[in-house]
Amino acid sequence: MFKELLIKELADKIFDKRFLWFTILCMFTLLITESVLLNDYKTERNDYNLRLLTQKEFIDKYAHENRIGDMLDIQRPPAKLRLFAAGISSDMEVNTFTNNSFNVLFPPIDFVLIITVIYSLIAILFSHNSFSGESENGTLRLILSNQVSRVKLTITKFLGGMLSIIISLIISLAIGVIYILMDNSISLDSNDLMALGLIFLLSVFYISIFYLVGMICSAFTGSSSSSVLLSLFIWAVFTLTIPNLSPWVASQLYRVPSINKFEKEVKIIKGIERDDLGRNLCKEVYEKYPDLLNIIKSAKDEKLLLAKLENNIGLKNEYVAFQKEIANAWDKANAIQSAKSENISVDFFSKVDRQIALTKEISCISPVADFSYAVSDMAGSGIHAEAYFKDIKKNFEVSLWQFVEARVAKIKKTDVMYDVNKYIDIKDRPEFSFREENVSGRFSATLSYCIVLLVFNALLYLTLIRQFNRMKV
Amino acid sequence: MIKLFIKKELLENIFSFKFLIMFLLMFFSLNTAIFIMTKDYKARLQNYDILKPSKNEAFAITYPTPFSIFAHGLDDNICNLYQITFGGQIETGSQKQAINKIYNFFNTPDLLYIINIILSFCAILFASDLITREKEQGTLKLIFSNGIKRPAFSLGKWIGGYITLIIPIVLSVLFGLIFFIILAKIPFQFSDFIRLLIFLFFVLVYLAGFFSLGLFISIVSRSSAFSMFFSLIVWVSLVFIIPRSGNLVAKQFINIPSVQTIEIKRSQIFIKAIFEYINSHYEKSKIPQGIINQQNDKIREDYLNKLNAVESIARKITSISPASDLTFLCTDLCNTGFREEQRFKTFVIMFKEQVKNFDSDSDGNLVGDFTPFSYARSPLSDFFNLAMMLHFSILIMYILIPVILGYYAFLKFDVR
Amino acid sequence: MLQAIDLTKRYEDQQLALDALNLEIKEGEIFFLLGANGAGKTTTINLFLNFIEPTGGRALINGIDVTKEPLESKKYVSYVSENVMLYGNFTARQNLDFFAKLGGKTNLTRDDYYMRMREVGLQEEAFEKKLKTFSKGMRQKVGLTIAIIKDAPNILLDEPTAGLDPKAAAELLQILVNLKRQGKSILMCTHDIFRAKNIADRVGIMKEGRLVMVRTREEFMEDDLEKIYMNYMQEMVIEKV
Amino acid sequence: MLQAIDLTKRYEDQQLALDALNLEIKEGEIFFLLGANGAGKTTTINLFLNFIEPTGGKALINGIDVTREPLESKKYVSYVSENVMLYGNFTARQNLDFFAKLGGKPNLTTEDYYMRMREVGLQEEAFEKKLKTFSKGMRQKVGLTIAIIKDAPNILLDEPTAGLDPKAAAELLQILVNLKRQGKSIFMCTHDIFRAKNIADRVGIMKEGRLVMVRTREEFLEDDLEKIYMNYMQEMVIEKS
Repeated sequence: MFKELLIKELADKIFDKRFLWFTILCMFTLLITESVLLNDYKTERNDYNLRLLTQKEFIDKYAHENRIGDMLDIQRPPAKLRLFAAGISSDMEVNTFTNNSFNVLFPPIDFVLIITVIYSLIAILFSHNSFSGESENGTLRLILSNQVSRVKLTITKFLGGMLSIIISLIISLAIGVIYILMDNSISLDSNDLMALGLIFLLSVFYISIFYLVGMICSAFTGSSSSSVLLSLFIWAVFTLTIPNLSPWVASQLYRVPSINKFEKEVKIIKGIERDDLGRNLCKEVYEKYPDLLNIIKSAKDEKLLLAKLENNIGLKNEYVAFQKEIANAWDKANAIQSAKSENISVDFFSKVDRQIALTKEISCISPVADFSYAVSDMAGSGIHAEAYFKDIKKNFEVSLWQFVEARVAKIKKTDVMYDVNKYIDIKDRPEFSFREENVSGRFSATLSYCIVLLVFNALLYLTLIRQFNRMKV
Repeated sequence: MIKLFIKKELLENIFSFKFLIMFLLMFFSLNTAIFIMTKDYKARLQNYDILKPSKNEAFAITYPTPFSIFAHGLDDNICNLYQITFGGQIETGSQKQAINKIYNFFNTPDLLYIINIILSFCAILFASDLITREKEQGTLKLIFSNGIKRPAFSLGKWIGGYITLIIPIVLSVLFGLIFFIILAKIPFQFSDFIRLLIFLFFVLVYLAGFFSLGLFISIVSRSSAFSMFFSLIVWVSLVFIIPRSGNLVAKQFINIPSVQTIEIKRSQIFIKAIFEYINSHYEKSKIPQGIINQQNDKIREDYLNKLNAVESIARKITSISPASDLTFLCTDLCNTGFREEQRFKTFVIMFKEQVKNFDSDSDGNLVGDFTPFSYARSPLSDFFNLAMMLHFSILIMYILIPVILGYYAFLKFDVR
Repeated sequence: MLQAIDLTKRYEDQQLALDALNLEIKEGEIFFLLGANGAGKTTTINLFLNFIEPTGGRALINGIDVTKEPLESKKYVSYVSENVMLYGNFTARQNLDFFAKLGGKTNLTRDDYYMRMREVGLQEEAFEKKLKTFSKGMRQKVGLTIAIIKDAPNILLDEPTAGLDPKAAAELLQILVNLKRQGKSILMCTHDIFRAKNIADRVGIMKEGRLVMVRTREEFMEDDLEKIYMNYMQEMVIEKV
Repeated sequence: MLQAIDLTKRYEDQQLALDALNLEIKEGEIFFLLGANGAGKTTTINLFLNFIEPTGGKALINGIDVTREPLESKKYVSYVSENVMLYGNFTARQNLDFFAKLGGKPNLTTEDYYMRMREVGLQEEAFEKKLKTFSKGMRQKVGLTIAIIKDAPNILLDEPTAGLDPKAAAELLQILVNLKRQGKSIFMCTHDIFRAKNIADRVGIMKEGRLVMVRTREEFLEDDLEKIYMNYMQEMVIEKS
């Protein structure tokens, strides 16, 4: 009994002309996006390699301790699976005067958009008349007049419909993947293919949410025309409005002072306040060495002062002690101020983190947001992927600095006249290489989103069964 | 006779379930958008007060325009803090997008986004079953069993349907305007009201385009289900696929370097100049600011030209879809568009040239009297140019073609 | 006065829907057109209402050729479709008002509507109720009221009694009898073979687009109309249980 | 064997749909249930098929209480709905195959289908054609074939002849006579008052949820069933034109 219902539902959907139309539309769109994104990825990769090269040459020629940090700005290579989930494009990460603002007006199209917009629409259009259509043409009564329980009917209708959409999804995804594999300049290793498999699974769970929404509306309203309107309404609210509103609503609910205000405060703390504190600390030191003070004042310029001190030992070490005290007065001022600015920034960034967490929670009510974050993290172009890269970058920088310090210490032994801006040869420095996180790491990061998607599915399925049991046949 | 059809159309639609759903969706989305954008505008205004440069600090910043509520566009870039530093380099202050990355995932929900995507969704869906429902109900047969000319009915249907579509939009926008903008005392001058009226006019023309498209599909399709399905396909391709792929496709023609490469080149120039100066044991008279400035200008010039080239190609490709036409029109109208950003950047570069020949004292303030940075958004007259005409004519075309084709198709429409 | 002169209709797929129909229905006459589904009954009505173009012959309403002056001819005919849905969201008054105006009657008062509704057997309370709450029989009666309000000399009915319970069907046909007395010429396609006896002046049987038999009331009064119908169909003969 | 014992159904809005129906239809018997729309005919069928819960009394199929063992009871009943549409995109074979399997007859050969279709009067060519190309009469016959294939001892029919032309209706009822001879108990709600005479063993009339009259074939053979029906309705009496 179960098999017949399933096959009938599947056949009913696949032989429907709309199925053909939609699969062609998705295949066509995916093919365009993949071909365009592939070129985009290749140009970006070449761009990345070019950058590494210029950086390497520059460092080999001009490396000096003072500006090693600026010279060696470690870059993130474009993630291979950015072909499927654009996530945060590399241009967006950098906040500069010359920026590509066109992406802001028209975000790029990718596989995630095809799923969240086109496939969820297919799900609704296929499922909105699953019960109401059959009850209007009398077949629902005919089926239920046989030994078919309502729960079994809901299961077979859900699985049959979803199977047809999954087939269409497999066809269009396969076309995309084959197109990429054909191009030999990019090789997808097992890690990527597994990630792609998980992305496929996530999209199936995402689409099933809207398939269930369509079925519930069909059972609830009982007439196909009003059920399609209701489900499209729910679709529009959850796909088009809530994800876009969530970051802004979060910023209203949980006020965080603007970053510019924070930076200004820090500037003042580190700037003017520190100078005042430092000056009055030095004043105390000046009182201790009154006579030394007027000598310094009377000396015209530095050379004269040095000559005077040379011949009077007592005065010289007094001057040295004086210099030392001034130095640690300034260090004390610096310490106090930086401690102050430290806890302000800790407080500020904890607030920001809490706001980000709140944004994620609010946006979790819309499956689109969950899906987008999960897939972009899975594809290595999302928020988690960036954080992962930053950790690796930090560790590498630490090891690099140790290397540089060791080299500088070695040079200092031999060359007395060493100063911070002198060229140092660090051609044999450790090379930075970044391999994307393996799938299990990415999966554990996206676990919370997957669970939310599953909970959505479960809740919707329960309401469906309750609703269909109450439906007047 | 047309008046009778219009009245009936209004009456029939206003009490229908479809209208209720549409009204709720529009009211909810339009007003949340206006509410959120006004709050954001206020926050950005305070931000401007914090960052406003004191007398002789080398900062370039301008205040956000109240029109960013309607079309946010690139206002964040325009209202950013640009500091002119050593050697004519332009550093930018950090933005909220940089901290909370989630902002980058989805478009800003300004009024333009809601109109562009949600209202066009309602318009085409609303119109897609106007004719097919009457046919399936059998009322079409009954109507044409009387001496009624076909155009009278189709014209009445068009006008009646369009009015029912526009009523909820105008009401929601008015409600939004009154509650969130006027009560919130947002500074609006008289010329702004004209601009606002033009904005609303564009919106009405845009939605009329989708409405006639939906009505045409309803005439040519066999059943309600088919007409709704086909209009959804048309909607998805016009609103999502074409505008969003235009940018990527344009990039294929002109290979534009990524922003990070430009950054690295810029910092390398700076470091190289300083390094050579120091290691040449101070022989040269001054730090070679001139060279740094000149090389920076060259890179920036080259990048901006390429960016403009990409933009103009992308603009041509995407202007087939009314959605991107509306985006270009409204962002240019509200002075938050691509053209405005370029204009602002040229002002900043000019300011940089001026700052260059002042030297700064110990903690960075400029010495001597120099006129601080000031910038006024482009006046309304600048808006009316050839590009605008092209976009607007495409929007009009999206109304005329379906109406004319629909007119002839309805003459042969099989009423049975 | 409804006339069909050699009226033929052949669809694109060469299927002959109507084969040279010659028919004339004078004032004050009810003509029942019987026949299987697809025998050409609905095609005849569609030709009279100029919903489809005839491939041969002419259809005349009060002497006006339907194809030459379609709008003019429609002034003299009113139509009741099989499954009367009308506008579910409108009340009966709004529906009647709308279609009355379409039929050329613009300034009818509430009493005119009440009078016509009583004629058809609809209570006044139904006047302000939404049509979607009406039963099939009541909706059929509203359709008939619309035809009566238009007051056209000819009435075309397409299976009005389909799916109605015996009482509603009997009442409906009773109204047709009153309209006949007012001099209307009525063409009714139906399967209601048993009620033809008490209502119809003339009965015609169609088979595959041809009018195979026309009998006046006197001729078919005695014998069993169902048997005649079956003989013409030369199919099964009814076995008694 | 279909039994209703004090079967009552009162909807939430206190409207009494069925008032203590007591009815028993033995094997090899055709029971016609007449009544206006909303008189409770369809509610009775819904109660027998357990689509709705009774507020009182019991409905038994072959002695099995429908509410206690809904799935088991469904093995012994087959159902033909009023407007048989089935799946337009599927061919007749696919429809028959699907519902045969649902009815517990998984492995029937094409020959079985042909035999049943001949019984019902459907040609073999129709077997591979899509159902949406079928006429109303042919679709009704496919519905009946499905009931026959299930071969359940009881058959419930909801207005099977509504909208059918006289020939198709006559053929359909003829098939019911054959099924009666095979010992099936047949319960049919209908408005087809005139054919009751030649087909029905017993006729019941319902008014506002109450069974007001039950007559056996012998009792109602002489007098005019329509007049009886109208008297019970105490409404208009039919005037001859």
